[in-house]
Amino acid sequence: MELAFLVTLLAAGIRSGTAILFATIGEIFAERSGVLNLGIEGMMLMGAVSAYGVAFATGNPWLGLGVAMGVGGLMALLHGMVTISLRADQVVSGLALTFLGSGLSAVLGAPLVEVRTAPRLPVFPIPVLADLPILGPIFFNHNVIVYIGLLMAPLGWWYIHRTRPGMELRAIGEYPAAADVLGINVNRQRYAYVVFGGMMAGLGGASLSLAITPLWIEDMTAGQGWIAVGLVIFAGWDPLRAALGSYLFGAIRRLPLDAQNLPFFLAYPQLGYFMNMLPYLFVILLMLISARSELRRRIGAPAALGQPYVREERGV
Amino acid sequence: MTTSPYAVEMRGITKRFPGVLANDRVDFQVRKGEIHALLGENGAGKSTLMNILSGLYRPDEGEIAIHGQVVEFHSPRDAIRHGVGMVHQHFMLTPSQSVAENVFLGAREIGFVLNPQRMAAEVRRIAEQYRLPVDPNAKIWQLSVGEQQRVEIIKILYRGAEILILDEPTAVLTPQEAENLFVTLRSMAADNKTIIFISHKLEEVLSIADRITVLRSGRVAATLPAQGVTKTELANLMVGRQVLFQLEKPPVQRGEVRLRLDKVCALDDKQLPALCEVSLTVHSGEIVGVAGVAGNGQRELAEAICGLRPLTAGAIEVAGERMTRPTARRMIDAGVAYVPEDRNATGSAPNLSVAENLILKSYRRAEMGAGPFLDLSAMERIAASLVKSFNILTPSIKTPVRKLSGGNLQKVLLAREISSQPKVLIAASPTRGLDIGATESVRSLLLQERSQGAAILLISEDLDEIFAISDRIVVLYEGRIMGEFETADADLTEVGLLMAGGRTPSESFATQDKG
Amino acid sequence: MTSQTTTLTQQRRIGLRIERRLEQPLWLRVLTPFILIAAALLIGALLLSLVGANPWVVYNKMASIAFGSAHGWSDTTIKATPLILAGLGVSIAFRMRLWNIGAEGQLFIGAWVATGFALFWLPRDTPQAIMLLVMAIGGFVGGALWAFVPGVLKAKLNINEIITSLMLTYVAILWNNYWIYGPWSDRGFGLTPQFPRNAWLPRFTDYSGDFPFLRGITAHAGIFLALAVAILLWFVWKRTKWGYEVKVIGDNPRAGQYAGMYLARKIMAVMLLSGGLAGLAGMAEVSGVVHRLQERFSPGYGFTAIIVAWLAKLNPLAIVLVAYLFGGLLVGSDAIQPAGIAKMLQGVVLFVVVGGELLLQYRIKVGRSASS
Amino acid sequence: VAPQPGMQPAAPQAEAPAPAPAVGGVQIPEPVDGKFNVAFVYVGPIGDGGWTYAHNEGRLYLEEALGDVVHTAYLESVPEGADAERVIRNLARAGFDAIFTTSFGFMDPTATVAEEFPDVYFVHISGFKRNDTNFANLFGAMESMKYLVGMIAGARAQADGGNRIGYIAPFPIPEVIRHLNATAMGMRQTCPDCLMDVRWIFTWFDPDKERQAAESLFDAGADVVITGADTPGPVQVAGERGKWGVGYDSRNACDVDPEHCLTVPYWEWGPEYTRLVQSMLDGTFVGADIYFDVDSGSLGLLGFMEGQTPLPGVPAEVIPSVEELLAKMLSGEINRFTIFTGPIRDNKGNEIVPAGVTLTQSDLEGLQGIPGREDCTICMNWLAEGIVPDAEIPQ
Ligand SMILES: Nc1ncnc2c1ncn2[C@@H]1O[C@H](COP(=O)(O)OP(=O)(O)OP(=O)(O)O)[C@@H](O)[C@H]1O
Ligand SMILES: Nc1ncnc2c1ncn2[C@@H]1O[C@H](COP(=O)(O)OP(=O)(O)OP(=O)(O)O)[C@@H](O)[C@H]1O
Ligand SMILES: [Mg+2]
Ligand SMILES: [Mg+2]
Repeated sequence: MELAFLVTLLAAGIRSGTAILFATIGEIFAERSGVLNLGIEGMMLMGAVSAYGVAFATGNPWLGLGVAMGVGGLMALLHGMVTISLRADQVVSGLALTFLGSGLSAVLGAPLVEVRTAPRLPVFPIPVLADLPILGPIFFNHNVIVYIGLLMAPLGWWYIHRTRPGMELRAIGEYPAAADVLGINVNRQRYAYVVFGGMMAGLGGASLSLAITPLWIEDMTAGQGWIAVGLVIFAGWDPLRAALGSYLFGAIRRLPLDAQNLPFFLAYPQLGYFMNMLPYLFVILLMLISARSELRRRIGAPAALGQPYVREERGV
Repeated sequence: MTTSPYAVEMRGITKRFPGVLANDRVDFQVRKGEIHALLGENGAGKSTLMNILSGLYRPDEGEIAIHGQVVEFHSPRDAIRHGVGMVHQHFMLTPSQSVAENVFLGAREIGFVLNPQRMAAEVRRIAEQYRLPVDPNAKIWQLSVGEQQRVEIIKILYRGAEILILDEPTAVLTPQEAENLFVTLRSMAADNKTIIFISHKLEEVLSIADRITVLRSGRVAATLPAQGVTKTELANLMVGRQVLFQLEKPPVQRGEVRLRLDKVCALDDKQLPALCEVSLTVHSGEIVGVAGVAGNGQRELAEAICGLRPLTAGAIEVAGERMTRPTARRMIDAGVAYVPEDRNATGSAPNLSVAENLILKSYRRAEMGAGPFLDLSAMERIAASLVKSFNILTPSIKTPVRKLSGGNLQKVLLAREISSQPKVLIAASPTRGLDIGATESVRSLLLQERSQGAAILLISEDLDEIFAISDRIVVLYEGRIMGEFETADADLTEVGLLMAGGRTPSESFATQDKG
Repeated sequence: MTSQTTTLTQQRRIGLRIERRLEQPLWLRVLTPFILIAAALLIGALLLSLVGANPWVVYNKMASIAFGSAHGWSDTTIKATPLILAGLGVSIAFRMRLWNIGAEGQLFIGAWVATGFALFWLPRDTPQAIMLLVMAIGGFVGGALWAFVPGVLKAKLNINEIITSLMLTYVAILWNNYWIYGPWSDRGFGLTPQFPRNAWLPRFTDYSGDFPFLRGITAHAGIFLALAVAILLWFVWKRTKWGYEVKVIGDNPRAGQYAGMYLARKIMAVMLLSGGLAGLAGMAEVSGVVHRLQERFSPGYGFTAIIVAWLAKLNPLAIVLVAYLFGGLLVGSDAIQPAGIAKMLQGVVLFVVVGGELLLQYRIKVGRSASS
Repeated sequence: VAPQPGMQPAAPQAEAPAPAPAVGGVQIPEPVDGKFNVAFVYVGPIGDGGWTYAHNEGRLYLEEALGDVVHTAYLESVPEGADAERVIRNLARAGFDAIFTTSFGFMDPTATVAEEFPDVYFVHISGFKRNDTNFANLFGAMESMKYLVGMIAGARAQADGGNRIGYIAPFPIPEVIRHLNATAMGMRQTCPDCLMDVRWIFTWFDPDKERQAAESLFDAGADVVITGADTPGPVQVAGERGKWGVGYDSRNACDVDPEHCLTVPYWEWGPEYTRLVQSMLDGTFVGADIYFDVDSGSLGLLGFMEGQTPLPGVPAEVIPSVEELLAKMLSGEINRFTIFTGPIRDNKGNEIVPAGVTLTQSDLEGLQGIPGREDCTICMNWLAEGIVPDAEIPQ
């Protein structure tokens, strides 16, 4: 009973944490390159609405996924132009992007709200593995998008730490001038990673509307984009820890519901109101934990995070 | 390849920055295999010219030929492709990455997936070939400044640089480290590599360079062989007038102890120990110089004294008041003034006006307004009088200080700190980035404060400056005081050895005077 | 080979070159806001016609609803009131580069505390003046404490206040839900009972007995409070040492520390004030307009306030103006379907202003910049 | 007492074909000269596929039924509270002849504006206020349909050899508890051993929560999950699990997966709207409390109404009894009071309604202290037998 409870909780966590995972990994790349993009929420929403719309119109959810990534990337490009080229404040531009995305997605998505039958991404139990006890239901009996997320985290880690472009990425986020003098085009790479971050946010949004909560509803992300921003900090800019945080977060969103089956909560169901606060308090807790471990392990944000890089200009 | 005696020819190079003509139709030639020194006052345009040569900046006008071939560089990558590599004034290394990673940054030929073993082996190979020992797997932040410089050189050698530019390579080195560097440079020149080398240290230039180019206000003042030139001639070329190397420095009149550090310990920003049991005293009317290579706790020392960095042990006494938990405000109230090394990042609020920056330390006082109110007219009055008496060049007292030149910003800071009539004045590299004229005036201001009875702690990496105006010298190495001298008895070589962590030889070597 | 590349690239270099202006000429600075607003309206119009609307008709209708009559002005004032208060709150934090984006949550908590006093914690027959005063102070304190949490975390542990203040917004909304569906519920529905009359902020329409033309003018006294706070803040920024300190720290926190300012204390104080004003906005809204606490009594004032504050460049008096503009936008878009239009326009305006302002700092130079 | 879809932090909104064809277009509601102009104020987007969707269907029905005489317009996604009053007042001022407001939170604003505009008719849905002249309230006995839903779900679980049924409950308010209890009582008719698991989600409209609640219920062993909230997520989940779902609110709630959907109890507002607007046209409208039952024709049960056939998942053996009861309800022979007649026990086994006693309307609505209405004596704050015995009502 206890074990079953945990297994279903973890499986649910992995499923519903997937959208945040994509967004978080994308933001890790953008921030590693030195650009803070607070517009994740807006990009996710635009991704979700365009994915759903395209899937509905064409009958092909994969096409929807692709378009969502394109749309997310385009929005991020806007952020890139404003912050990298025009050197606007990254915080404010990100906020603007969120407003823009949530407003625009609401307007564009209005006719989609009543569409209930857009094709979804398939659930695909992995043969043999899905039948494993415990591990099967937790990891191998999911929507295809979940597997993509499961692969993405280690892949992202490998890219950052084990490849040449990853090495350059770390450098441009820490000391762009050092990369620049060795012929790395800092701003071009920043554009690339910001756009990649946007594509991942779009993918996250699409995974919501095509798989996790397969519908389009206005503001359906309900703050997940912001949670991703928090998770990036908790993750210490590391995709593997991001996966841990995202999945935990997913599980904690499910917890208030499953807990209603436990004797204590049956007797005090009004705690449900407070249980619903858990995911948000959890993020704050994660930030507290990382604040302390940040001291301990002396890791921090990429040193150049938030600062535009201009070669022939010095100072700020 | 064309046969040209010149490895580098720059013709008619002009470069403008907003409001500044940094290079003005500069012609500059370097022969293959020579060591060529580039001299000039601060702001003369040396770094700018070299940044253009290394592809970092683009000239507004002019052309460049490498080995006789006209080239155009759009990025440092283009320059590297033509064999031009530069070691910058501020090291271009990412602290959290390893030596090997820094060396191979941007190198596409190493393939997509990193191979740490092969990278390390390659670094080791170059290091051995040119005798530049360094651990390929160490992280940059763990290295000393000298080692970091070696990494920079390895970096450009790896890229096959035939022409090496070194921008003030010795500014942060101890004399001994500098000597090692020169040995390396000479052997590279013997290998037919071309070396361009920027420095402010004239004797160094005379000892190593084959030829010298002097820049003044963005123009070439002269290019001449090093053989047979004197320091004074060079200095006059740089400044364009006769230079006095002497400052008026009356004998010291020590008063009571104004500042006493008693076994002070503190951590750096990474929470690692940066100061260990530092004890020193500064008397009224004297200047104590703190010598040391950058990164040996100077910043932490200054910040600890000014209450900006908590003490993990020990105590600080200011004019008899003993504090174990000093805060910035307590220190200000106790009469400690501080001219920070970093004028922009610490000493000023760049977007605020000159006036607002001038009252940064005094705004709490009653004359700036009663209680919670700020008296704008008092602020403007005080600011106007300081601008006048310190001869600060600014369009108006309402101009944001980010628009001021470095020298004038430094004057704003000095005016602010000195006008508070401090009991103790901490000055960290107060003349860094200032030209000879400004340097002279800052130094004489410090001496003037000294004669008015202030206790001055001068923290500087510039040994010449320390020897020039301090009365006593202490050497800081890895957060510890390695030795203490009366300036009159101090010996440059010995101080240099201590700066590198060498043992204190109680008797000094017999050496000739260098400064 | 080299020379070939050279010629090629030289051709490329003839053309546009973008350069930052050293000084913005006066005419440009004066025209900037107008250019930006025009650009935003233009882009908005483009988006509107993309979704199948006639932008001219839409804009016209919105303007006439929001500003075309006394009732319109009253409605716009009602919307502007919380926007001014919360916008001022946000601006205090932003001035110090503290990104308090949780004003919405602080507003909810302010409203919650005010409701507690109005309905439960004070005797029903408390005189109106005392009742309102206590509610206002309570609302302020509630919002302040809610913002204090991110403030302390920022000051003591350097935890990102963007995330914490936003997360606490969600918590605040759930907290409210608990009370309005639970202990304070009006018969189990998602709202509290109506406030007694003595907990209502006076409205213009309340005086329609003596002045019939005020009938239906439901704007309330909160606007005077908002204006007073705006003027007070303007004074604080200009003429007090406290304001000076915020300005210094906002520009360069290290310089502030260096000057002996207590950064941690200041962070906490600024967050307290910032949240307090948002809380006050919540109090004014429940006491002046809704007269009860209920779910979603705020249609995102706390978020819109961020845009308002930023567009006003954190200038308290400009905040009043911009809040009216946005109040008008909200009122005007009430009659336009779908409602997402208002939000979309807000996003466009903010984006255009953020990007466009910088764009205007550049000058485009035509010509060749390379060697002859 | 009303479902108020769209309770997430920011206002939901949408736009769909109204009179004009422009999908996703922008519209400005205005009265038309020479017609009887009726405006609807919705809390959610008309495309929510639930509560507001059903109201909008009703509006279209009204246009159809009364033809050229009426002109209708609507404003969707109107936030409750501060904005509602202004929106309603502006509609009245603009010249609309009748205004329907369709969420509980619009009650007080509607009452206020109704006083200001005595010549305009106001109907508020799901509240309890009225003024005897131009302001009425309107609601219906969905509990009757929920009882039938319980029977179907119970039979399904029985047929599958299971004994668990899940219910997704939005908020612990009398309306929701009434529906929940009716469902549980119906369930016990066809499956006396079945237990009903409840998940309180504390929101009317949160697709993710609703889906997760359904998953949680299925994970806990439910064979059928019945949702009291708006989105079709639970039906989707049922499909993914190969189990059964029941939607709510609007006729199309099963469309996502009719294979795994048993039925939907839905609102059919059209007939009531038409009746009320006709009475306005006739001048016979009074501002009364209107609570319709199944016989009004304004409530539906998908698969069992005229011209419909039960969905494939409904066990054959239960169809006759459901049809029989429904026929009686449609004819008015039995109604909500019949269902809530004693003996009724709560989930702990205590007798709540003694044999022979029938709950009053106030009991059903849990009314207390409302002027002009009697107070409840057996107020709707208990859980019926069949619901998990340890369960309590939150708060
Ligand atoms: N990126 C830049 N932006 C604006 N002005 C600059 C920039 N780089 C240099 N300058 C200005 O150009 C002039 C020349 O600067 P440069 O750095 O070349 O001098 P330098 O000779 O290297 O001096 P130093 O001895 O201090 O290194 C100075 O006035 C400087 O302020
Ligand atoms: N350079 C900086 N940039 C941004 N924030 C900073 C900076 N320095 C400090 N802070 C913020 O200020 C917080 C408090 O700093 P600090 O402890 O130095 O304050 P303080 O002036 O000593 O106040 P107190 O004496 O009350 O602790 C830090 O945790 C950090 O959040
Ligand atoms: Mg230089
Ligand atoms: Mg402190």
